Amino acid sequence: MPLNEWIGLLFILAAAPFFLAGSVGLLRFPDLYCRLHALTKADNIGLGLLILGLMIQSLSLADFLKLLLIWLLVLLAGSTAAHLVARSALRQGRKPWERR
Amino acid sequence: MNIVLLYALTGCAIFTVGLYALFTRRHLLRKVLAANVAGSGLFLVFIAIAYGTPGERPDPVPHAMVLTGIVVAVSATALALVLAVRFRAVTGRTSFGEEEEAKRDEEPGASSVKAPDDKDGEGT
Amino acid sequence: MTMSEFYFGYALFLLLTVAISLIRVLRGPTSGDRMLSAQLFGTSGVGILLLLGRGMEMPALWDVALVFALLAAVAAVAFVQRVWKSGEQKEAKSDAS
Amino acid sequence: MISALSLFDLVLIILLLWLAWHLLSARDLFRATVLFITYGLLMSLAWVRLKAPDVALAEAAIGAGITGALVLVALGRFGEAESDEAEPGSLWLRGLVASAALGLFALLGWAVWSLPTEMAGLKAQVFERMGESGVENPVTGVLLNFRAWDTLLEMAVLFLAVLGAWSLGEAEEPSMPAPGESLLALVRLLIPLIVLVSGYLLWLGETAPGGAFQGGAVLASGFVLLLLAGVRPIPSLMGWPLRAALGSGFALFLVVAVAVTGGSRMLLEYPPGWEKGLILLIEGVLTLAIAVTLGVLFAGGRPPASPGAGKRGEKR
Repeated sequence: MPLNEWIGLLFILAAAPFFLAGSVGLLRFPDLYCRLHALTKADNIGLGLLILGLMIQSLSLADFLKLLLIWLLVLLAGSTAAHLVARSALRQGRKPWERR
Repeated sequence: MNIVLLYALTGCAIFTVGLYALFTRRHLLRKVLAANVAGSGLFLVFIAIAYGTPGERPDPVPHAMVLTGIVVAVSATALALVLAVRFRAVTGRTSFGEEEEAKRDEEPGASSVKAPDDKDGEGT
Repeated sequence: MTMSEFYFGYALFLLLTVAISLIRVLRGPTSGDRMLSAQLFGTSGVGILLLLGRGMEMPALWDVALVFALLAAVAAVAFVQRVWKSGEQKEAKSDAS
Repeated sequence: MISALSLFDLVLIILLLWLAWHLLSARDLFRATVLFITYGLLMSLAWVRLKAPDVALAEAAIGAGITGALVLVALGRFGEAESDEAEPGSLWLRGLVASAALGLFALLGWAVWSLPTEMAGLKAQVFERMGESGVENPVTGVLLNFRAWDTLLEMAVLFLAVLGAWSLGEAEEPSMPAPGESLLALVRLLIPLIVLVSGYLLWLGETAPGGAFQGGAVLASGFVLLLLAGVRPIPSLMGWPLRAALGSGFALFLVVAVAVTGGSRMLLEYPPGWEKGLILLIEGVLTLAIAVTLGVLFAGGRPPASPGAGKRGEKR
């Protein structure tokens, strides 16, 4: 297997913990605002590393651009959704969780 | 058990669950969801059988039929939802049936079996 | 283990993380929490499609991933614009946890 | 040893069944809706696993972009307070329906089980004559040539759905918060990309998975997004241009179907050499017609008669 495939594989593997962290964080964090934080880890870094790995493996410009577009779109969707939900929650007067 | 059979049987199970819910749930939105779920079970059977045909590539004819079905299902869903919202606006109720439920308290025993209503028509 | 087995195993792992976050949909407590879980499925779904596309050698799956990513925000927008502006009272009591 | 892929299938099937059951029995309607959206996403993974990428594309576009938003908006109009109602009903009646359903499942399962393992289907016939279809993607060939009849009637169904929705009254002005900067920025970024991807899928459809349905569904999501952001349509487009776009798919298809008839050719039998051009023309118009139809159905009624208070629009 060519070297670039191995390097790509490393990046893909490195993404796994972030996906897991996203799910576990969503489950374990105490309130909505903290959970937003967990969510964005999965799409920023998890999917980012995964896509970076696939880019290194494919070495084709068309694939590269398509993957980049996918990642940017997921980032845009994730961050906007998180922002909108948080704004709605704040407007409804939901207080962020505090350590007691 | 091979994968084709597994998916096809899952499709049958989903279809049955959807049909059961279509008859037993009262809230109109739930009925719309139930019709959609039942339809998707049917699609799953089609696609599984297409996958099971001998050879490398699946049979394109069921794929085309399901594709048509999905688009028809979404337009039927949209129409059903418009009808449901309208029904709610006119009658103030969220389900069929004779009893007054404006106060939406629990009435003992549904007095009538609802006919499979026309508004849940799902496509194909 | 062949290379495609690796991608399939990875896709399975992502599917399992989806299953974990389904618990959040059930628990809530607010509608916002449930909606966020759905948002996370979008991301994991894109990951699964990319990996399956690679493992099954079906480049068309990356187009499916592209559509997933493109429309990932629509449901959340519908939610904040049309649903989550009313009904606070109902949720307020279950929100105390 | 079990392969990772069969484990994937197994987990996917369990999740699908679990979701189907829970989304239909959830007491909270909002929870049911979120489960329904997830169910759609997972369903498109099932299409992928069964090597039906055309179907997966359509499910992704419709499930993520339209159905979820449709149900959420309907939920918003119903009012959340009423969504939490328990589902009453006598126990034995439910038991009756349940046992009937179980019986039906047994019958269906038996029918599926006893299907011959090696069914040829219509695959051989399709692949044998692909050369005459004018396109390379077999699903597009079936949809727009071999079984174009289905697609023609589908357009009729879409048109009827709009007639039905419009006959119920005008679309009401939704009450929603003014869109903030971030939402507007999202819309500004996404709309051009949606148009681009829709065209890309349409163009792909000739040789690879994609086509008018997928392109149309993606474009329709663009309309959905505009409506959700409260973008006003251009009133002058809400009159006959809108109606023309709604009818265009069915009308053009019908005209082509009849026009190619003659001599020994039957309805919808394209003359040799013309297939590709005709399919491209039909697909292009269908994409727009499907998109506008779904957008209008999402708006939920005919545009208000008074000018200036239109309902949906394209080019801003």
